[in-house]
Amino acid sequence: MPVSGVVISCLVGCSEAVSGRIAAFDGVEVHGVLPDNQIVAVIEADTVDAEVKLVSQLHEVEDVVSVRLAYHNFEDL
Amino acid sequence: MDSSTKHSGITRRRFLKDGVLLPLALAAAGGGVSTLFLRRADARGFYLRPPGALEEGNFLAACIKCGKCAQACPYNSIRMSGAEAGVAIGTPHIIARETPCYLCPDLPCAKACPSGALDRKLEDVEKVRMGTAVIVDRENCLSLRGLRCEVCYRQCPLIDKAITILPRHNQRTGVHSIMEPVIHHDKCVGCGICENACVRDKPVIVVMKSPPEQKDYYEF
Amino acid sequence: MSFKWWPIRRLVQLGVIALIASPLAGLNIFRGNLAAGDLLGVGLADPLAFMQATLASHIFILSFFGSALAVAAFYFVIGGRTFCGWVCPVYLVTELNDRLSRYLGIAERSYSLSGTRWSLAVTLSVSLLAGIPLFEMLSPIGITSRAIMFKSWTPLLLVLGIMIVEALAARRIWCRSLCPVGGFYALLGRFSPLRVGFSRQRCTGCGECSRVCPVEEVLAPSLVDGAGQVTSGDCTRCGDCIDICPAKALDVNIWYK
Amino acid sequence: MALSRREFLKASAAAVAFAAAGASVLNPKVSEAGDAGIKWGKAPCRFCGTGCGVLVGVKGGKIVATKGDPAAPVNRGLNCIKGYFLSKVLYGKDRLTKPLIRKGDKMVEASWDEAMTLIASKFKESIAKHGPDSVAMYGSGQWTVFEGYAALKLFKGGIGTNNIEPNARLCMASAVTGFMTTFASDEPMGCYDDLDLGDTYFLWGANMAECHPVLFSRMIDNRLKNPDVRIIDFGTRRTRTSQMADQYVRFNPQTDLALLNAIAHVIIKEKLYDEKFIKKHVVFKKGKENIGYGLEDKFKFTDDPKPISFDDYKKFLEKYTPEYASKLSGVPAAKIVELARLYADKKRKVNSLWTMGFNQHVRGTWVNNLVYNVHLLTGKISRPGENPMSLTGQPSACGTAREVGTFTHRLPADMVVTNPEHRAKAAEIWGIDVKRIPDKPTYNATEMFRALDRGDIKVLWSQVTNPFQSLPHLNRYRKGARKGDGRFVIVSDIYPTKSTEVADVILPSASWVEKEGFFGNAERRGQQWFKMVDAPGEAKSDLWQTMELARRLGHGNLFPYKYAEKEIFEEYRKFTVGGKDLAPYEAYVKARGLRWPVVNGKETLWRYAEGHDPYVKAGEGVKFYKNKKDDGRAVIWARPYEPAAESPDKQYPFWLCTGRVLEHWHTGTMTGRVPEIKRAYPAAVCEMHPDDAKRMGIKNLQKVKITSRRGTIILPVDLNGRGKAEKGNIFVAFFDETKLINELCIDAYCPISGEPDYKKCAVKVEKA
Repeated sequence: MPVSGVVISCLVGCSEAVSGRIAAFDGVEVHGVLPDNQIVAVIEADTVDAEVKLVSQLHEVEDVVSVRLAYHNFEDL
Repeated sequence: MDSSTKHSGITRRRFLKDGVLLPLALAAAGGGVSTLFLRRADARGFYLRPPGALEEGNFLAACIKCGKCAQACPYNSIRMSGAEAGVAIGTPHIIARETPCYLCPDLPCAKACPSGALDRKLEDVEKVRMGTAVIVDRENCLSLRGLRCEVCYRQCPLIDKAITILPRHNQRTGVHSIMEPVIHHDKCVGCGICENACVRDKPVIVVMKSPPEQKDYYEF
Repeated sequence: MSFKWWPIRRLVQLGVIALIASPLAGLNIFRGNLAAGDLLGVGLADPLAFMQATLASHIFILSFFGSALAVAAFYFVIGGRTFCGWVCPVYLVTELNDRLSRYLGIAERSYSLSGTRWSLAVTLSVSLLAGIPLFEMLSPIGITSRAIMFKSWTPLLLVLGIMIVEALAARRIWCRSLCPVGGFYALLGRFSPLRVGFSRQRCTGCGECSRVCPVEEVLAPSLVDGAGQVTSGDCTRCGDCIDICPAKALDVNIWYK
Repeated sequence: MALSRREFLKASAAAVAFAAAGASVLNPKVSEAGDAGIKWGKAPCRFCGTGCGVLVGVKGGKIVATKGDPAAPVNRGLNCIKGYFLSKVLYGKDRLTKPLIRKGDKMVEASWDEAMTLIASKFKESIAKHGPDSVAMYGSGQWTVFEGYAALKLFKGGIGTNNIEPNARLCMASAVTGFMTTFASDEPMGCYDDLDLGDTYFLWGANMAECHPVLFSRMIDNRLKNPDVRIIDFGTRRTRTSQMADQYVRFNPQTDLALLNAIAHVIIKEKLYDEKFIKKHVVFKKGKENIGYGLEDKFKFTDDPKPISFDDYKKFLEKYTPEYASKLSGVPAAKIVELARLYADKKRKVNSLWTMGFNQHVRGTWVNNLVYNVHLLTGKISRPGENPMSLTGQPSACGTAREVGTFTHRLPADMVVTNPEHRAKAAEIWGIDVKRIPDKPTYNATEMFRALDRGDIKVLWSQVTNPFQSLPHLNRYRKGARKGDGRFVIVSDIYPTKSTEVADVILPSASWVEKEGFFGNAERRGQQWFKMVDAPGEAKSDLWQTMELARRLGHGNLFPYKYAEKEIFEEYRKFTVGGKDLAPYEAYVKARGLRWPVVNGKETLWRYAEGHDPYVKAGEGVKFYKNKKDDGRAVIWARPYEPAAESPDKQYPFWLCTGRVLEHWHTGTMTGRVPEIKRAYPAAVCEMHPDDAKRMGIKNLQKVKITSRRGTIILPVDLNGRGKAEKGNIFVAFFDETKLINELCIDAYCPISGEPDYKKCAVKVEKA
């Protein structure tokens, strides 16, 4: 099961709103909202494909500029 | 002549000789001799000898300090030690950080040795045992910090034998691997090319007489 | 102008130094030094260095032995300490130093020539017992030649020390009484065929020969008892006595002539 | 137990993400940090096309430190050894600080005004006497976007000549023509994330371990985490990459063409292709054959693409049985079948990666086409973790040379001078009469220097590159530059090089963070940086130099900028809207790079893929929308095997291949000035197979004389080095300016891309 740490950059002043939006996704845990329009979140999914899909979906969320994978683990658990 | 010596001639020449020059001479000679004997080996506790050198005790017994090995080295890697070497004065050694041994396939230095201090029958450079490389400062090794350095590995004349690369996961970045240089002491000839090539100010990989002592029998 | 030995000898001495220095000029005539070297590809070795290393390391290298034997044979023929008088660079230094010392007139004592035999004995036994070629470690000959070969200067302090002691206290003590190489060649030269001959008829007893001789004891049997040849192995065959003798009482001689 | 391990992993994931984000809390411009008053700013690394982010530490007006940028997505704080020493690259003792003008045999210091007056007069004189095509600009994939754009605008829109080329022509022109012929749009669909997400990697003529070190460690990490990952290294030389690959497949030089066709042959014969994908997204074409090698001066070639059917293509492939390819390549037929099946395995995410082995190839365009064929046949393209990817060698080969289009035939953003609409668009943005833009391409890089040798080009200005070390058949071009008769060579650089040696005027340049810049890396990521330190002495940026010439030639109105860098970028961005879509400048100031197209503030990881590429509509899945000519489909090309321009024979029995090493970059002018790197790898060697050496009585480290029909060089032999030549091959790196291996190389090039083949020529080797 893959586990990833991601950094999400948002448009200026939108990070609180975005964190609310992304927290609604299954398998996404928001770990912190940083003062420079960035959000740190952890993503869990069943397969790498599902995970990539999830990251892609986060990309589509309103006011998200980029989603950056900072840590990725997909060994079997 | 005798009478003059007894009276006045004694003064200046005698004084000069016995009072100043003789003590000075004794001090110089004594100082010279004692520096020869008091200091021994370099800070690392051993001299990197040319390829084919006998074990240090035997080497010192057999070396007659003729310098032929140094003259035979095409890279001027071999130097003759000076007074600072004590008992080993005048013996050939290599300062790897300045010029390592490049392991000429025909080993001209060993062939030049008249007295058997260097084994002239040595044919295979892979059988040379001058010492072994050791990573002495893991904290400052760039490769161990995840950077793509591994200069020691790529420049090793016994690449993939004496030094291999063990990749492992870099926990910090999560997506890169740490390419760890691993030294195999049974294959390392101790030529010092890695020590020479290390890009840190103070080389983190150096040649030592033998790997640091192990207190168990695990072999990694 | 009459024939003199000393310019030839000086040339040979300087030639030896030039040979030792020749690799620095990129020449491929000579490699190594007086302990062991290759002259035009022929291996040469100091027999004493061979003995020390062999005794110390218990390793016998045949070619090393051969080189040493060849050198020993050569010096046996031309007279033992000829090595000292004609080849050794330290001898050249001490010789010139002696001139200085005489000029200053401060060193007057001489010590016994037999010292070199003791020194030889000590060298060989320490080499055997301690497993280290004792003399090669201290040898001012090696130190001087390595200074030339590798510009390694600090050990020359030892040579400087010898010079000062000789100048101030004990005339030519190193070559006369301490050097085991001299000791070895003195033993070897005892029966060498090439010698200095002496003609009692011509000798005027002026003493010039003794004054210039570095080992004046060797002339005594001739000067005192009228022996026709200088037989002592300590004679360096330097030829200075022949050159200086105003009466031509001394010359080059072959054994049993 | 499982739970606690999972919790641990999540905590690590969060910690790493915080670390990554934490560093970016720094104001990316220049911000104060704790340690000893050092100010840190962000910039991409100055070396290869990977585009690692670094933080540059400035104190007292000098770069005192650099470190990998933990917030940079490409490298996450890591660097290779070149990047590690970035802080020393600009501070070599012999930095050029004053303009120098040749007076007889001497280079004499001069003022900028003198130098620029002289240069302008030479340009004017030459244009007046011989027309605008007698002056030329030779630039580089190390130009910043602004510099490349300004040079392009001056030459094409001002002076009115297409005589502008980048050194990227020697480096990835074949990748460009490969992309253009297959997809009608330059640059890869995938990105570096594919290195983390795929499970099968075919490397073709790419020594990633040494030449893309940080990316390589990323791919290796993928394998560490997933034991199913397979790395297959196709090569003509055993490298550090081969050493770490699962399989090393050795083939005879030039036969990659046959191998790829054989792989396609097997895929078709065994019906392993994706029929649906082919029907929907692919058309088939055939071009000219026996297309020559560009060895003659003024060589011209135009392809003549003809549509063919899938069946025609199948027929074309019939010849390429594994047995036939095996005979040519030396790869066992069974191995070819096995690897074709691996390529087509439906359960595998397959990537192909290549660099100079493909691109520096007399059939470079073809071999690029052929690798796309395999991906298009199997439908393994434009998916996360599954793409063909061309890796580049210069920091802005993509950003400046390719995207800005500093080639003789190009205009910005994939446009070409031969297309009247494209010229019209450029003229409109530049505010000039469209007639000013000449409609015919002139010379590719090799031809440009041939023209200088012949005297057709009189004045040539080289910026940020070192052609007189890097050109093939170097003797001819070095001599050509100094033939006199009105020839005038200007070289802008930061150090004396083999090129400044032949220059009439040397201009001291500002480099890297001595000026504001913008690079585009191999995954379409644009990265911006600010000026952080002053250039030494009177050195000035190439942008200033180009604009100063423009002013003196009366084209100052083309550059009416106050804040030139930003305004140029915004002007250039107009070209990209609706295709390559770069983001506004401000976005790059904030981000650690963004991958175009950036639409509505969002970057694109996978082009042509629904859900990723904003130009692919819902329901389309994959759409190669750039190829409008073929209705949004990609092209599978029937490209045959044809031999190299020069193959070993009795007289010259060895193949010579050239390339790079990890420590040094290209011609070594920067890395050679870092004492640590210089000590680590001081001089070039000749890699040779031990059996060949033994046969010839050559021992390791012994000197050998290598001779080709064009030159001779003496090098020590390396029989057991980091790279191991195959039998009948030798390899020499080209960084060593005291050993100009390029004098031996043949100046044959791919007729379509114009990129010379540095990997194959015939030489003999003798004991020196």
